[in-house]
Amino acid sequence: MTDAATIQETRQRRWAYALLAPSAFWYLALLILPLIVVMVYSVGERAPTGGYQAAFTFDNYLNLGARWTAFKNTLTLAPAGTLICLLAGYPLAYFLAVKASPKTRLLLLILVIVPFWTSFLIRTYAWMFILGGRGLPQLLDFIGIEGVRFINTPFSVLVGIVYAYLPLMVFPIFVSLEKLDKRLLEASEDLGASPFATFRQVTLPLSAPGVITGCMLVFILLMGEYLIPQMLGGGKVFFIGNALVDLFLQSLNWPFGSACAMALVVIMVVTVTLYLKATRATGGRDVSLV
Amino acid sequence: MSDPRKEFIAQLRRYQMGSISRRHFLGATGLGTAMAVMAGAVPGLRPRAGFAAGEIGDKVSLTSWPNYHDPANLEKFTEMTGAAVELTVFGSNEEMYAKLQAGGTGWDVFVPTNYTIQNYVDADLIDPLDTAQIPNFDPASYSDPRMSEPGTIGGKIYALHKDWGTTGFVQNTKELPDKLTSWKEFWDIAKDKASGRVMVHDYQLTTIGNALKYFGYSFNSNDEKELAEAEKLLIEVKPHLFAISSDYQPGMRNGDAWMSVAWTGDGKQLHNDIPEIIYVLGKEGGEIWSDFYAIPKAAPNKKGAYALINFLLDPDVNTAELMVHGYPVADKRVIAKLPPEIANDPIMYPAAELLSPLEFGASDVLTNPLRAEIMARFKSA
Amino acid sequence: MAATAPDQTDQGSYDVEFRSVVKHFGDVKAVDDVSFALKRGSFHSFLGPSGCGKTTSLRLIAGFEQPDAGAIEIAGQSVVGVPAYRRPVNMVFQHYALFPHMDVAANVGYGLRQRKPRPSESEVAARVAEALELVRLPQLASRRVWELSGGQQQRVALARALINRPTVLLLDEPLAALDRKLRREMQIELQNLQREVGITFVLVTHDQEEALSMSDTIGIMKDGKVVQFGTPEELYDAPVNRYVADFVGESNFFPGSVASTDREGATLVTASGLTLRAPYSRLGTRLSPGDRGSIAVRPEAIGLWRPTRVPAGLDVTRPARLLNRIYLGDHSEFQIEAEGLGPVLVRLPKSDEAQELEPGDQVVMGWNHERALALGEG
Amino acid sequence: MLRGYAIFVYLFLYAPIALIVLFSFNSGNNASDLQGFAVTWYIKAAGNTLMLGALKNSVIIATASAILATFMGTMAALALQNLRGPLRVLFDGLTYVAIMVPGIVIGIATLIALVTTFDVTNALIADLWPGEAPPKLGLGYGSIIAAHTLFAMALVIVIVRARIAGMDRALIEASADLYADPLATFRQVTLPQLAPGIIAGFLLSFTFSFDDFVIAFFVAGSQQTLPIYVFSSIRRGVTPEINAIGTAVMLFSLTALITAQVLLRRGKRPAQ
Repeated sequence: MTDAATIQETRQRRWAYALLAPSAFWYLALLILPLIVVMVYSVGERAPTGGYQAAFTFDNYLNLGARWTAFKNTLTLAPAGTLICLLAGYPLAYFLAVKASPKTRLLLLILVIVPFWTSFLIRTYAWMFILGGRGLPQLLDFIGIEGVRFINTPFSVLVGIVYAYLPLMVFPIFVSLEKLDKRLLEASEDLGASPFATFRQVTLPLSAPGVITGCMLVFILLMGEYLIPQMLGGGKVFFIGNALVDLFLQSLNWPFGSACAMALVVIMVVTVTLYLKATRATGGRDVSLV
Repeated sequence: MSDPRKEFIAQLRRYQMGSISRRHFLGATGLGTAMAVMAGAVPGLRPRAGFAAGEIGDKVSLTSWPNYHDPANLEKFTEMTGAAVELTVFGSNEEMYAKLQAGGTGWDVFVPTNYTIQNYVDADLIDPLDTAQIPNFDPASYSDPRMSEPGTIGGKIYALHKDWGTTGFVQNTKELPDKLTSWKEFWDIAKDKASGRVMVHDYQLTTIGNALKYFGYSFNSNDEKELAEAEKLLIEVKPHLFAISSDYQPGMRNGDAWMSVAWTGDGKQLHNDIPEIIYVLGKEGGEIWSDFYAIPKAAPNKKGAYALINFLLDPDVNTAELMVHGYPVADKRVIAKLPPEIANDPIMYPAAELLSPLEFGASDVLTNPLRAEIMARFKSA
Repeated sequence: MAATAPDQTDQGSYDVEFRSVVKHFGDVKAVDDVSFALKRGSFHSFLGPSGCGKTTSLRLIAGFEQPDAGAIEIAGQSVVGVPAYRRPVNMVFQHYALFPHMDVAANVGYGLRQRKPRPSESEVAARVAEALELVRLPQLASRRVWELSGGQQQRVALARALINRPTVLLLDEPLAALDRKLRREMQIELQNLQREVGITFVLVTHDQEEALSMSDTIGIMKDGKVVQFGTPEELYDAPVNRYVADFVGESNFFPGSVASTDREGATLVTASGLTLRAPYSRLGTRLSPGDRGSIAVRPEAIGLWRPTRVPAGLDVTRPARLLNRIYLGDHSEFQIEAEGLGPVLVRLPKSDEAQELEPGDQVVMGWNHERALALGEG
Repeated sequence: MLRGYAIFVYLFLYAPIALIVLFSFNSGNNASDLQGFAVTWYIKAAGNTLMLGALKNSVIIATASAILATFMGTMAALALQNLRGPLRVLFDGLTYVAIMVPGIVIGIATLIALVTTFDVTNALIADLWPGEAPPKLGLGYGSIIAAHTLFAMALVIVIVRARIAGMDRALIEASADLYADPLATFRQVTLPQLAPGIIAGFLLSFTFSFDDFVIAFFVAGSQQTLPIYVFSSIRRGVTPEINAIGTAVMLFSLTALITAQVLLRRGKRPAQ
């Protein structure tokens, strides 16, 4: 390497370090350090009056079974919610990207995003009313279907989930469908594939990056969900997030709470990484998290 | 240097569920009509000016609960003294405690609940009050000394009584016509006729406490055997519950829930709007609580603080306050000014035999790890 | 691959027939009352500038568009209303439209896998190998398409279309993305391939050289209409109007108004007052006195001399000044400014003595009437 | 069929919002009983100093964390473009984790880490402080902004990096060829090219922070944010005032969204 090349390289590196410094500090102070503290706490003990006292024990991890219900609910309802969002969101994204006229497309797309800009809490509150006794059940009662109960059931939690996260699913799928080269669809049709066969063999595989991104966004958010089970599950549909809030704010059992939090993070990282690995092989080449 | 662990706990505890709902007020809903009558009936509500403008500075900060004061009163205070009242509200005692502990709050007056006052004294965060600066304070005026006692620690008065309340349950008599009178009936009917229609607080102090009452144990019991029995009852009832939540008003209002553990203010509010919903104090007992005015050691404007407390304890001002927040006050001078329909309101001023078995929450019960774990097991059952 | 030749027992000898086909997009008439018939087993091209309707015509054959009016037949069968996936035609797309999520073999086998009943995988594999052999890419079956060069992608697209043994193969500017040398190779290859498989090829291009060198017949299109349809020779030698002459090969045009006509040709007077005469194009429109018209002279039909060496017997001679000379190997092009005619392009072989001329020289240019054409505007 | 389905989804998306808007004009004071039309709740909301304070806090926090996240995230994305090797792998890994760790864990972890840190530093300050009352670090604006910035910054890094990856490097070379120094190239070519990504990152960060409840729930000091205020209001039995606030916030967001859209379109060159 010539001197000039070395100098240029060094200068570039210095610039890069300088540009990285603030974000590196942030990651260190607000991500690495907190996660280390949580890790340290997770092997500690609950102080007699609540909180943490230093110790080295794996009891908290061995005791994770005591929150089995929370883990089970989260690990069933989060994937189920993701899947429902996908099944409900894909046709809409397809409609927007392929079928809607270019004139109305932007408007329709904005309409999908707008609810996302309304307070999450207030939207979920609206569902408390709709699914509660004065809402849908009364309506059903009126037309002769009696005794239907929605609120505080896994069903109402799923409705809340789909409502809250549908836009997050639709958007990335829309983007990948819109980027899709329409000539590929014509090529497929030209080669004798019926519209459905074209959808299955071309459209679907090529929208995989959007599907994967959407699923991951929704899944990640659902795994840490607290408000929806709290508000629409009436404290009866218990997620890990709810267990964590209880452990930290009511039981004051921080070591156990930390162990649960660590377990949640590990489950997340492992499942998402595996999922990405698995999908990368099947055409999801250029998947990004956003 | 304070104990880091304690501070740590305090930081977290402030979020404890449930204390928020207690802070319900009746507002326009609860006592709308009575208030309108009162406003005209009470003469000279406006106390004379006792301070020259600027004498106590231009602002006094008051840290309290949501919807717990009459804005008109605070404006009057400003008119009289020239000091604006800067009102901040909190969600729970734990949060209030943690804030004060962290320091630099700039609070002049704040409103702690009975079981936390000991903690403030232990942590050396509040000073005994100089009652000479509060002429409106009259120890003889308390209708029930139990309400004011928690403010006095080691013979010194640290805090003065503001108002009080109880924890009972609400019952929709349209759906459940038989009027209940005890916690035993509450839990029994929850498993039976009211299955799927009952709510309990997402708050271990009251939920476990009232389950203990089923067996006649103390609301504040920390006894392992007694707690085990309470847990068994709770787990049995769990499948029959509509919800475990401290937000019971919406469920009661829209008819999804027929019964719920409830605090005075909510009971009053629900009853006013929907007369068939009644508020019941279990005859076995339950919780009673009381709120206080106190001045932090680090208050920047102590003179203003005393002036504000004195103003708020003025019987006329205090009566107007009550009309807004809707919780009972133990000051006889205030009770005397109340219209009979309020003074004799069985929800706000229950019969003495119902009050006597009630217990004040104990601070060690709040931090009991076993109780916390029982609550968690109950919720995830 | 001889087996891919279409069944010759089909009735009729045309593979594609348009009768008064009309296609609008909004207010734009993309295809305006077009009729033609493409002979079975030959190589046809549609040539024209972008927006002339050639691609729309192709898409009407493929079935991506349906006509607003008129009839379209493929192999004697009406296909109006038949979707693309039920038509016995296949297309090589402009940028190939290879499926990025499939390897080469999967791309090529795609069409076969859509058949009902679906052929066995071993049969598909065999046919894919055969097709790749045909386009001389047998070793690339398992490659991803984005790993291929432009020429390779082109061949894969061809194989993917041909494997289905279509009645008609449609090519939408298939060579536009290739460099010049590769394009020339592929032109020859396509032509050979067409002869080998015997399928009707329909090519759309805006490159006249490509169309001329490959096609049996060419349709020149303008504004949604077919201006002239014929063999390359017909188009070159007997353009129907100035538009075609301009599009096929190069010509100098000297416009003017028609002064007189007879059976053989017309006499025009240019704006500068020159009188020029030329015979009609064999297929061209006949002119009437007063019409606007042009005299078209190919660059190679014009001669260039020093003023002292002008041969006798020329019908037209004009003094001119040589502006520029472009050396092109076996011939050269000369840009001259001729009195009364303006800029003129002249092409002379290497052997011509005019090769010695230098820019700035005064020269004389000239031609004979029979080497020019009198054309109508259009 | 697809159109019908789309209509159904839009109904599903907008029925609750319509309900919120409807009840915000309810003249009665119960959020679940429609009694008549009135704007009283808007007037009431406009005079609710606590709510306005919470709104102000939310705006301050969301603006601050969105600005911080956009700046630091864009800087990091630009740096990573020129970086190879273990540092980049580490940074990418951290970004990945920052996006993946659930908000509730971020909230909890930040809280206990901050409180522990404050404890140490406050003791240190107290020892070194010459005067009577040493200043104390505590939870507040700073802690919420810091925690929100973490997630938002990771988001910006991902978005801007995607934008950089899609950018034609020839443009930068062209700019250098036309005598622009690196700074000028950055200002005139790179930045305008990245602008849509940066703006999107800023808007997303702002939205995320403005609407976040669970992180703020843990790391807030005395400052209430709007979601915390709304959460405690819902717990206290909702009046249509909350609906009025929700409607107002939605209108505000909608205006902002449309304005941003118009500005972006106007700024766009016709070629692109």
